[in-house]
Amino acid sequence: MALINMVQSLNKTLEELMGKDERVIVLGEDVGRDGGVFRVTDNLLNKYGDERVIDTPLNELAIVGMAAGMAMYGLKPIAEVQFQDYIFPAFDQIVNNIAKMRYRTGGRFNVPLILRTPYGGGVRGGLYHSQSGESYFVHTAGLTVVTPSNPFDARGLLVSAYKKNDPVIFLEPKRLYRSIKAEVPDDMFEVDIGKAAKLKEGDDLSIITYGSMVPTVMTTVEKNNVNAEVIDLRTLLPMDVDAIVQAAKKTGRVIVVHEAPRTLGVGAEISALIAERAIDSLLAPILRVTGYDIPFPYTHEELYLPGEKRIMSAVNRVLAY
Amino acid sequence: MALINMVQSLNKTLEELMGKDERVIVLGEDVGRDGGVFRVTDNLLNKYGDERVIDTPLNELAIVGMAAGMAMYGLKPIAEVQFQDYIFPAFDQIVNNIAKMRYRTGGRFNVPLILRTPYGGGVRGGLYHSQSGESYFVHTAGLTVVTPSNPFDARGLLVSAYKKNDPVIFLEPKRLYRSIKAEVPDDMFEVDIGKAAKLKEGDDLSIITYGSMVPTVMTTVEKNNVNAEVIDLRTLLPMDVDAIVQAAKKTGRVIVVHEAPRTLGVGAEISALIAERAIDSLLAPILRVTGYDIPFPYTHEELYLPGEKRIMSAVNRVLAY
Amino acid sequence: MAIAGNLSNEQAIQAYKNAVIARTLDIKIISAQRQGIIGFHVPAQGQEMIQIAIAMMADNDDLIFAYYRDLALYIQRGVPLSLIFDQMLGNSNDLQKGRQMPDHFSFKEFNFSSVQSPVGSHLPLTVGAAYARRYTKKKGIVITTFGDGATSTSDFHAALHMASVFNLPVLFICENNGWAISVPTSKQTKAEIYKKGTAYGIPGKRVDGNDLIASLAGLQEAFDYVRAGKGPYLVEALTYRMGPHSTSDDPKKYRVDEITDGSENDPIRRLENLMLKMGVIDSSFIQSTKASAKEEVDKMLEERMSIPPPESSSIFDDVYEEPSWIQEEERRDSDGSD
Amino acid sequence: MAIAGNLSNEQAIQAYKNAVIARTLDIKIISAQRQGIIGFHVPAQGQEMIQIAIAMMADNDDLIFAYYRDLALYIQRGVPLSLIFDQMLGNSNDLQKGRQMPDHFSFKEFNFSSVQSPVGSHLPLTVGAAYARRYTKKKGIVITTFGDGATSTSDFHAALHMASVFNLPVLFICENNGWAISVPTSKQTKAEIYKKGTAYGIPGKRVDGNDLIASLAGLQEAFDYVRAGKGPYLVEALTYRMGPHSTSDDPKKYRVDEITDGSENDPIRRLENLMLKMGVIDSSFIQSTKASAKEEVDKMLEERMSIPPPESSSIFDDVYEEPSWIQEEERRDSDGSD
Ligand SMILES: Cc1ncc(C[n+]2csc(CCOP(=O)(O)OP(=O)(O)O)c2C)c(N)n1
Ligand SMILES: Cc1ncc(C[n+]2csc(CCOP(=O)(O)OP(=O)(O)O)c2C)c(N)n1
Ligand SMILES: [Mg+2]
Ligand SMILES: [Mg+2]
Repeated sequence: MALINMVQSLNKTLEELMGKDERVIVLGEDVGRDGGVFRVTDNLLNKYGDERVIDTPLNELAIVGMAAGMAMYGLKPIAEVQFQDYIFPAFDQIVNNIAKMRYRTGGRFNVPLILRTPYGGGVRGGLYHSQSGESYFVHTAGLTVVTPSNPFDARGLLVSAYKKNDPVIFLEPKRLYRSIKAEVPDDMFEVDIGKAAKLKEGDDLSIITYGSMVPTVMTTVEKNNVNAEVIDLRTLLPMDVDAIVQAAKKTGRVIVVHEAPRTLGVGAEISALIAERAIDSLLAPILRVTGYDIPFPYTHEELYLPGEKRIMSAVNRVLAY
Repeated sequence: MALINMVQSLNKTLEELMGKDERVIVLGEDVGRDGGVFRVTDNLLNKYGDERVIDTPLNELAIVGMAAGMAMYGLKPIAEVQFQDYIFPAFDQIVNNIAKMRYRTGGRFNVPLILRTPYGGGVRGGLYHSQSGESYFVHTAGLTVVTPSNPFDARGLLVSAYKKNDPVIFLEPKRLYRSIKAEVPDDMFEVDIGKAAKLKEGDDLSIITYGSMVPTVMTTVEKNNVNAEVIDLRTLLPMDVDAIVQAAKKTGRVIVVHEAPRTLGVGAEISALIAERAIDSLLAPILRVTGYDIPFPYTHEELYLPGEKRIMSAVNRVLAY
Repeated sequence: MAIAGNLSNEQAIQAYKNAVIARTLDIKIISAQRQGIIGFHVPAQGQEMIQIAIAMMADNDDLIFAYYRDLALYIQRGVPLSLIFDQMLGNSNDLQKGRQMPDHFSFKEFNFSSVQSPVGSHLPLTVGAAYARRYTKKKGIVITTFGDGATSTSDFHAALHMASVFNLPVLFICENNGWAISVPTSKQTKAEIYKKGTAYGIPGKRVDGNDLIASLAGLQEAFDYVRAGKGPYLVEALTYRMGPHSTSDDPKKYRVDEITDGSENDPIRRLENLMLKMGVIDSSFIQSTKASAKEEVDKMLEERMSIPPPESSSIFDDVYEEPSWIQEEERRDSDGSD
Repeated sequence: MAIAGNLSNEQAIQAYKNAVIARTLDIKIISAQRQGIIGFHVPAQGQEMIQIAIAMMADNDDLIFAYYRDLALYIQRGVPLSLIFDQMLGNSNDLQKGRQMPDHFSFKEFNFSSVQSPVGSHLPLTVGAAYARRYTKKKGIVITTFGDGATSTSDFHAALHMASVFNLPVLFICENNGWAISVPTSKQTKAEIYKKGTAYGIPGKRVDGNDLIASLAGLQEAFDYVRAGKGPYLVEALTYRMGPHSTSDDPKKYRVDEITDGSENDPIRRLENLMLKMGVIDSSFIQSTKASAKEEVDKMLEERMSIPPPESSSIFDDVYEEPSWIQEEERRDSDGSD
């Protein structure tokens, strides 16, 4: 057990996975000498050499495509895209090759890679260092999408992603990289993909959230003594439909909180799953507290990010309904 | 008035727009000599010459990026991506440049282009000639996304898209290109962006659909004498929230039908809007009849596409609820 | 005795036979497509010689990322007609379970990768595959084919760039057939394709891809270079797409055919003429080769046509190693009907 | 009298003054960043000479797509410090309404386009812009700058390719500063950057971007070529990123600085020494230039700092020409607080 932050947890887990499995290759821009711009791959180059820790040229299509080729032929690449905002040049490789390879070959090829990328705002990064693009991946069958909200889950999800024989998009909420520490076991352990975590019990309403918004939600409900259950999805594809439906059935009042824009954000799917499966239990509208449907602004980014006030306003509306 | 199909309607409208406005430039793969693989740009090269009708090299990023540059500097490009499946190489240009240009420059630049692309299945095109990727665009603020379901709307929406000073993703349901004819006025007219059409009145339930699924839904309800109102969204971003909410309030029973995969398909947003705004009116779950969360298969594509049986099964479930 | 260079008579005869089979097969598929038996086809007619040359030069250990227009390449490498038809028909014997359009093959046992439709998007994969093979000390190089249009894609750029930076054993072979659907190579690029490697420090060479002897000779240098571990190499094989782009295309809209089946400049005819002139074959051999190719192809399609399609519920398999609840639920709901 | 070639003493003095202002500004911004006044900065130190040379060569009609590290280019082209600071501060005077990170300028009035963060993604836009200008018969060429790392991107490939195929007047200028964050150019590519045009039939030239005279002379040929309508041209300007990649970067992790502020090989120092040697300036001129630059910069930041931020509800503007109901509803809901 060690009290560490998310960067340390990821770094330690990467180092151990590389240590135990020679097939693991880390690649991306600045992941070597620099240790990644957020230091998640710090020291891996020193330890494992430049055949296994690869500083690539500046081309995300090439990074992801190369990782996919490695994965098809026996390696376990863990590729980094420096900011999620820069994943789009690789979007065709992700959607058309990686997500569909197993399917199109009738299961004869698969692409067991992990694509790590920091996402979300709160670092004054403006339009291009702040995006939360999870929806683009969650809509894509063939991918698995996870996002940890704390150092413990970061390690557990990374180990689970490593064990999967299919591509995993691993979204790291950059705002939480160093802001929270947690006790993380030294032994490797898994956090099951597809299983949400109930972070807090509660009777009056259910708040479903994930990734960067988890601490905001937790602080808000604790500070305001809201009798809410709080669910951290952890996996966004496939979502834990049982946890979602149970929550709706239990409290009848659901709020979704995420940082991505509202329209077709992950909250839309959560609402739709409930509207399909638990409509009779609902005692109030399902409200979405989300980022706005605008590009991520530089000035006033604090206005963009869902915070206590917006969450409480939704809580109050739902409770008063 | 002429009885024409969608290809003819689009072709005629393109020709007229080019005739009345020299700023209109058509570009894409095979749009010139060949007239487009679906013939939507037929004869434009002969009429307007190769400075205005440009056969481009095979690079969608380049096509879309070039169109964006043209649009920023005074032209009105109408670019074609040969199949929507091939739009992903241009995804970064679309999401990071085109959608955000007006915003990031404080309104000093804009990108008034139209990006036309055929989408959807039903032509035995397998994984890579059948995708319905509208969600990827609908989640992206800054874009406007439209899809006509008939030759009339095709012309009206194209004229409206032409008049917009912002980028429009113009999704053409390729299955309907030649399968329906309609009377289309010779004069130019607009179909308002953001406004749905009520194709049929009905009292028992509301079916919300768009694009390629419209004829399937209409045939199904007519054949089975379903007393349903049928709404054709026509614009997917921004969706006509009033039409959606009114439908839910009127009948209390809503089904969404689309061809794209269910998870975070456009149906998710429709469900979410209703769950937010009309929860008390709902008499039944909101059901989604959609493409499956799998890549688009070659053999058994008829199984993938929502058809009469699946629609009626949802209708019956909702009515019996 | 050798017909030219290292090419023995036996090899030449084998190549000729395979070219004839490929051509015959291609013609058969087009007629099957017209009859609605096969859904679609991208004919390889006119490009057989370079494809056969590649297969002749490649070792079994070499890994090939082919593209959708490589029929003769598969045949020369030994892929049985049955497997080819199974894929074209998308039947239950298809190794890919009917998931892809015709011509999108994946013959893993023959060290082929997987063909996809998005032009050029297999190219970055070759780089990773080559990296993996070098890292795991597997024998063989990686070979990839693609069209002239593909050289415009971002994937082409990405792949050549990475292969060069990491000095990987990838042999890039462009089958420049003069056209990308309706766009002639002269409008596709202002540079000569074999020189495009200069941007990456990759050497290049142009070969006459319609001449078996010239193709083999030209490829030799490229294979030697890559096998010696010197890094990637780019070959541009000049060839010609004799037919339409695909069964959906009408080339009359945009061009006059310059080479037609059986004309003097037809690459198979050229090989035939050479072998006739050198006395390696005679006209009765030609006749019997063509007749037996036709018989074999006809019979094989007849046979494979009777194989039923895959189970309809199999469309929910292979999205993941284990289907998620979403696919399982959708499989249940679909209940095998539309 | 001319200091070299066509460069008059007045021009040289002006260039020197602007270089000093750019350097002074850069240093000031870094210190403001440390104090939390400005959010972020990508220093342009070390790259001033090539940037100034570009601005000197460009006509007012020429359209420039610059990148995020071009401070001296803006200054030499006449953009006032006030506008630069307004953008860096994201205040209500910022032409872009505080929407972008510092250094992401868009000075339309000075015929600059808009800077974005995704590396290379402005390059395809230059092609369309050049097409539009030729089509509408506007005067001037299109000039674009970018780093060595950007030459790896797909956008670079797409842009050079299209500019060549359509024979467009685009001058591509790579400011090769030796590094893409921590990756040295030697690992970024195996080819020389100025030769990358070969893949597209575009001529290229390498210039010493740290020497004003050499930069001007080298650029002359490129400008002449593009202005003559011969098509695009690629210039590689060798320069050096003197500081960290950005205020978030720690270069000690990966390199030893080879050129530092004021050292003999500092490009500004090189110009200074030349001008001193030629008697164009003397040491008191240097002192006063630096002193007045510092005063001007200090004063200007002081002044602009007092300008308030944009209205908070303005974050909902400019997503579209007319906000849709979504933005309007969100604006109402947001009610100006977090
Ligand atoms: C990314 C992408 N864009 C467009 C298409 C449509 N398309 C299919 S083949 C083709 C032309 C390819 O030409 P080339 O690379 O020369 O190969 P050829 O077909 O001539 O063998 C095009 C444009 C596609 N499949 N993929
Ligand atoms: C598409 C994309 N990928 C990654 C990044 C992160 N990033 C910002 S600058 C940079 C290096 C750019 O190097 P270069 O082009 O040489 O320009 P320089 O910063 O040296 O001036 C990287 C990797 C980005 N901004 N965009
Ligand atoms: Mg071709
Ligand atoms: Mg650089």
